[in-house]
Amino acid sequence: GSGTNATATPTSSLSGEITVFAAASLKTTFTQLAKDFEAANPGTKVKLSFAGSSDLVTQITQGAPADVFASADTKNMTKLADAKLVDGTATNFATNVLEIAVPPSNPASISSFADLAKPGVKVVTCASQVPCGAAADAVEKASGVALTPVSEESSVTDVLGKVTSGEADAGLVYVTDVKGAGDKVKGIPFAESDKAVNTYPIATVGSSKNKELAAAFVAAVTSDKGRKVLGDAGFGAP
Amino acid sequence: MSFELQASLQARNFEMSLSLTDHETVAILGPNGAGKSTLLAVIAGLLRPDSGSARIAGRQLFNLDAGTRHWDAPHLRGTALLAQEALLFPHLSVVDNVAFGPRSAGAPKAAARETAQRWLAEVDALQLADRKPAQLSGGQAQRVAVARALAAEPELLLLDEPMAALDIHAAPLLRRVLKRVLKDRKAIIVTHDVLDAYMLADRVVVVENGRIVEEGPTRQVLERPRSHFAAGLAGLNLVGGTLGQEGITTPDGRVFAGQHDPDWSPVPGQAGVAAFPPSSVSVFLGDVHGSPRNSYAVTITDLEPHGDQIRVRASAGTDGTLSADITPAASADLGLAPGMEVRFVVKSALVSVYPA
Amino acid sequence: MSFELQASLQARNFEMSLSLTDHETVAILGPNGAGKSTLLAVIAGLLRPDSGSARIAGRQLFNLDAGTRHWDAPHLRGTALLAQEALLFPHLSVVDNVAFGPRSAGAPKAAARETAQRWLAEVDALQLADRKPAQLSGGQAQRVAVARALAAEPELLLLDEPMAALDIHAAPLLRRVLKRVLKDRKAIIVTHDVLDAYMLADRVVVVENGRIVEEGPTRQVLERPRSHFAAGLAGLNLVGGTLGQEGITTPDGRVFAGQHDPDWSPVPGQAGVAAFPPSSVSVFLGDVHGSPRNSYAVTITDLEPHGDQIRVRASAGTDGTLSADITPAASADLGLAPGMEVRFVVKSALVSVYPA
Amino acid sequence: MKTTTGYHGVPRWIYAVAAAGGLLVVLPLAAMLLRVNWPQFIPLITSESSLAALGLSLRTSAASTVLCIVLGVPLALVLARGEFPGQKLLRSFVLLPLVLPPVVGGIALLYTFGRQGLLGKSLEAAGIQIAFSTTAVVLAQTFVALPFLVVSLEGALRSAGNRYEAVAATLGAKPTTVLRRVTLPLVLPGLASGAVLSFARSLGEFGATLTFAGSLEGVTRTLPLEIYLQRETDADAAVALSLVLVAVAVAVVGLSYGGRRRTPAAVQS
Amino acid sequence: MKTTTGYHGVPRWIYAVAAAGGLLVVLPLAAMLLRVNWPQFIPLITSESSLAALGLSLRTSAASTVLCIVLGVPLALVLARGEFPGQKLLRSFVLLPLVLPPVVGGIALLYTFGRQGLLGKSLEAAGIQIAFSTTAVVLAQTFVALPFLVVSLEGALRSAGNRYEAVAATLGAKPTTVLRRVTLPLVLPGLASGAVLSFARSLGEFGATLTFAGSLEGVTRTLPLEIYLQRETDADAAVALSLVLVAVAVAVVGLSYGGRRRTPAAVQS
Ligand SMILES: Nc1ncnc2c1ncn2[C@@H]1O[C@H](COP(=O)(O)OP(=O)(O)OP(=O)(O)O)[C@@H](O)[C@H]1O
Ligand SMILES: Nc1ncnc2c1ncn2[C@@H]1O[C@H](COP(=O)(O)OP(=O)(O)OP(=O)(O)O)[C@@H](O)[C@H]1O
Ligand SMILES: [Mg+2]
Ligand SMILES: [Mg+2]
Repeated sequence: GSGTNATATPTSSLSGEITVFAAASLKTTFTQLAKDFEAANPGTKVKLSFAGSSDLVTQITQGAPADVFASADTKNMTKLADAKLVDGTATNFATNVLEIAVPPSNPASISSFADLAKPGVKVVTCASQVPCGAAADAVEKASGVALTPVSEESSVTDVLGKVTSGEADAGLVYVTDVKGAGDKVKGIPFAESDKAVNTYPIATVGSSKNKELAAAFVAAVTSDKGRKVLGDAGFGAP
Repeated sequence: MSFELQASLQARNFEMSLSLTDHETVAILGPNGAGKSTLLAVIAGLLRPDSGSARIAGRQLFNLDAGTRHWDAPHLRGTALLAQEALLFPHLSVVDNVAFGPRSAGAPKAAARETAQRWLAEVDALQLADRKPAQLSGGQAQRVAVARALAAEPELLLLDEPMAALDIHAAPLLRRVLKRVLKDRKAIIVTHDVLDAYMLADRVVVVENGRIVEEGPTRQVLERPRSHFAAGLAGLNLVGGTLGQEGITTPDGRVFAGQHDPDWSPVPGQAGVAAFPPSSVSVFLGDVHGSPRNSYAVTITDLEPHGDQIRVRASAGTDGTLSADITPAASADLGLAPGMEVRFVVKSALVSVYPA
Repeated sequence: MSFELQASLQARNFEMSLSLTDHETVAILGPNGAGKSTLLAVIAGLLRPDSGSARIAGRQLFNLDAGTRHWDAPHLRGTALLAQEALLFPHLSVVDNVAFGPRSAGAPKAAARETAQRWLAEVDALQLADRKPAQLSGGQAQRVAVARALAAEPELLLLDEPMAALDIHAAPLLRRVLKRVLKDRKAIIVTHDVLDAYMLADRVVVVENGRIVEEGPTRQVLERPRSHFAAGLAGLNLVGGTLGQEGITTPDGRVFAGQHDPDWSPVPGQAGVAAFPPSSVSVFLGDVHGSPRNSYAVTITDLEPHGDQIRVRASAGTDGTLSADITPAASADLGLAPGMEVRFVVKSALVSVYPA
Repeated sequence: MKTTTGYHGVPRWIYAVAAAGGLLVVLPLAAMLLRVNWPQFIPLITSESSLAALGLSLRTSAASTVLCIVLGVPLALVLARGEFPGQKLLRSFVLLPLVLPPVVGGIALLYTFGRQGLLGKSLEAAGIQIAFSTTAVVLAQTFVALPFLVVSLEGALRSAGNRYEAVAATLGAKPTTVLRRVTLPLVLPGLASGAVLSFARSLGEFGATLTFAGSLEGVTRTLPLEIYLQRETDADAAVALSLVLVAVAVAVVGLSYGGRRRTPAAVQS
Repeated sequence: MKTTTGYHGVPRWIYAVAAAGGLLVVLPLAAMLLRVNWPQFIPLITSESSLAALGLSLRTSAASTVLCIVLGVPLALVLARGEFPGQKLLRSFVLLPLVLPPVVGGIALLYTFGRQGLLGKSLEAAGIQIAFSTTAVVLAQTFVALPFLVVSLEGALRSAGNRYEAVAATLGAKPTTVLRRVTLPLVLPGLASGAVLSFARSLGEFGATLTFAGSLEGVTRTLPLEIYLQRETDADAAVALSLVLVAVAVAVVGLSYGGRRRTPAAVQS
């Protein structure tokens, strides 16, 4: 991406406060990034508001006081851009791929994507309307394996919830989710996952009152240091 | 006229008009379901008649005639109502219940409570002042409700059976309180007890089936009743018919000879009534010939003690029911029993005849 | 004994014991708040006393004595209660209200309705059968409530002021119905009307302040009352004191000479009472010397019409209140007015003296 | 009767404040109506998935309302009339689903009826699987809707008092007869509004269903879940679909309250 | 009085069914308690963000309960006692927020008070911004909680009837006096339970708040929103935090119902 003239070194001109609207799946990483940013730029304050990407788009459209928007998919960023609310163009700052999540005991003995189609295996995926569901569809199409999920959830969190509670034998979630869940689930990577790479874009919002600080935060996210934080959480490079 | 009302309400077959002069107390008497409570509810503004109007001292309470739809809310009328049920506010203590009227009229709290205590003392319920209504007996609640209505000091006081549920000491006490209070006040009092009418009312109104059937000064109505209900209240037998030379001829053809006012000359053919007390009736088993001209075949319906006498009730066909009071000894001698056919003989000197 | 009760309830200062033989009807008389309704509620199982027990025909209704906590629910007791408020079920029609008891006893719908109609006819309310309770007048509701209690055909019938709110025709009618119904039934009837006691009850129980103060066969209690309340009911003056040679000496030192049963010899010093009707009392303005030995200084408290007489009430200091009935003419001649000090003179031939 | 009842006694100014309250609710609904994409409306709401979701919602809500009545009426009775230790605590607990975020409620249900839950293990042994089934939807809806019925009915029972029940008992009616012929008929309005509230809450239930039952077309994806999904792609579509929900609710509420009589009027002295 | 009242009359079998109903609610809560990671519990609930969210939740819920009472009491009065055209319609509308999925409710509020909303434009011109402020949280909570108060209170008003009000009026009390001294004291239990329900619903409100007010720590992120966020990373943490919500609710419900007296007992003939 752009903005490689990193803001790791403090610029005295930065001050004030910005509000960052970020997809809920970025909660851990962005909380860390905001803390780092404030430490690096004394006198600044970064407020965070997390929700589903589409909620955030609705809110910004309705005048929510956002300075930066980080989406979990390109579709929602495009929606905002179409509404002429994005300042310049968005920057992709991370990617994410699917992984199979199973309970630690792996009761259905899943080891590959094809295993998910075995009869009697309770698989949970996202619905096609949401990004993780679209990704799952793409993988299915590419691999030729047809899944019959017992539930098509509306968010990854819900898929993960079904697996951690042991309700489902397996679920399709993102690598970062498996990592975030610690030892509550086991992740099983599969080759076909590269058929559906999910990209996270970030941009400053047109109505921002502190565009300088907003741009600085975007830069910090896309900086190497920022990437490291994201990478530690399992995100891939854009 | 100080108070005037005219109202009709189809749904309850109700149509009455009534007026009161200043300081007048009227007693409403009538059988159950006659429309007594309905009348009070209309006056108080709790029930809206189909048509009619009312005014107190020139001020209009409502007017639903001729296209006007004037209807004053109850609190604007100055007509406190003691309803047939006590309906004490369950969340207020007895004294606060009684103080409710004065407070609503704007009296400060302390003054209102003082007034309330005065009225509670009047009805001999001061010792109940701090209780909640749920802790009162039926008669106690009734007394408090009376005190509450009186304490509101309304222009027109409406009392629906204020003596109901009172014990034999409380009733005379309350009657005396009311007599004093009603002296300089307009009031309408519904009662089933003639004593109330005698003691408290200047005038009685007898209602039946939603209509006024008789009205007049208390003594006059009760001494010369024209309706069966009023005759019953006065403890008199009453038969109606047309006036003849000697007295009354009933639809059944019986003739009741009697006395009439010397200064009144009956017009034959006019409707009239004959009234006589049960004590003026003697009972015979066979046919009789003697000085009393009034002798009628009747069927005994029942016998019951009445003071130290026996009251014999008998059906006289379509002319209704007649009663005779005789001594227990006489009753035993005659071997009276329900179902027996006997003759009732009435001394015509004790029968009053007057126009209906 | 067919019904026995003994119960006490501190919170209402209530402590009574009562028993009934088979087919006996007892009238409970007493001032407001005496505990009459409380007694019925305890028997019916709506109020739990602190201690006591009750049984009908050997079957225990409750027993809260000596550690036992036996308490039968109301529906197991066979004691239908006509409460002081009619409390008709508002969602059921009149006939279904009356049919409620028979249906609860297991009668099929049609039979229960038939029974209900029979009882409604008895209380002269058959024409109301299809109405909802909200559409009844106070007296109509009361009649239906009576019919409902009777239709339940209980072992022990509990009636709390069944004649309240009834008009002067309905009350005697209902009294006759009850007389017939109660003949072969145990019943307890609370009333403020002596006529009910005379006509319906075999025995009366007078209660005051949660205690039974007097009981006995109706005529005996009302002819020889020992409590002021019973004397009031019987329309007699009553004074209490100690028996002396001539009669009763009151705490104030007045002596009431009188007659006593020939077969009874009073023990001097024993507590006794003297009873005499107001009609036996004459009123004089000055001091009197004549044959009547009983002459007392009293202060008139009030005057009120009583039938065709005037009743003069007067306070006799701590000996209480005495009444005299005199003609209106005599009252006018003497110029009586409240507050006046006069002498009441009682013919000792008309004073009954008997032990308290 | 209505026309002859003269007393209402609502102060004038109350109407003004009530209007403000009414606007708070009506305005957002009006705003929503204004935003609906009407040409798209019919095809959208008659799409296969919408109809499936609507049908499922109606069926499960009806079932859970019945369940709420069956379980809630006894609960309300026990809370209003009974006297036993722990009564207050039980009342607090019964109200908790009101305050619990529905998602957490769903988690709690999973912990109970899920495969590894408190009861789930025994249920699974008995061959009963609840999660991911329509049963789970009904259970989730009942869990969140039960307090509505209990609270409404308990209030009605308390206001009605037990005087009529006591009279019925003295007339010889057994407790069950009293319940059937006196108590329930007397509190019918309270029961009806409780049932309507429960139905409405079941119809709108989202979080617990999602968490506990999942989201599969025709099996567990109720209308609110469908709306939520639609919103991901098209907020306007979600709004249009919501209108269907609103229409159903208005119909149900209107029908059940519409037939309701006024309480018998006034003292008539 | 309690101890001397002999009649209760709840059939025995009712207790059994009630127990089943109680279990449906209590079991999931117990299951939740069993799963809580107790060592983590204290640090989690005392973290800065949790405390901020709890504080905000309590403040906004209290505010919206007050608003519900202010607007809801007149609405309930008008619905229970008034007679005017459109009464039934108004009742249906007031109940709608119950059935509307909260997220859709939030959208509707945005359409009304948002920058481009029905009123939002005029408000913005007047310099007032409602959306995404604490005011918006209160508004969203009031929107969803209002029906609870109205329904409870309307039921209580109807059961109470207007006999006492009519008596008060004949004693000369003006409508406002009647309202203050008779109507409200008589329905106080109904008003109290309505207020408790509203408070509980406000406390648990999530969807409408998220959409209409956003999720900003200390400003709009109430406890349910905080719980939602926690769940993104750790469902157990969310459950632990929910327990705080449950505890607050139990305290509030317990306090307000606990002090409530039983209705005065029985006929005593
Ligand atoms: N719920 C209650 N709590 C406390 N005390 C009560 C309660 N109900 C009645 N009392 C009191 O108990 C006493 C007895 O009341 P009860 O109703 O039995 O009187 P009663 O003899 O029936 O009177 P009445 O002739 O007026 O009906 C009265 O002093 C009354 O004030
Ligand atoms: N809410 C009502 N709806 C319809 N009819 C009613 C209603 N209330 C009373 N009625 C009928 O109207 C008539 C008059 O009733 P009202 O209460 O005025 O009688 P009342 O003279 O007071 O009798 P009571 O002496 O029994 O109190 C009766 O026939 C009664 O049945
Ligand atoms: Mg009446
Ligand atoms: Mg009594």
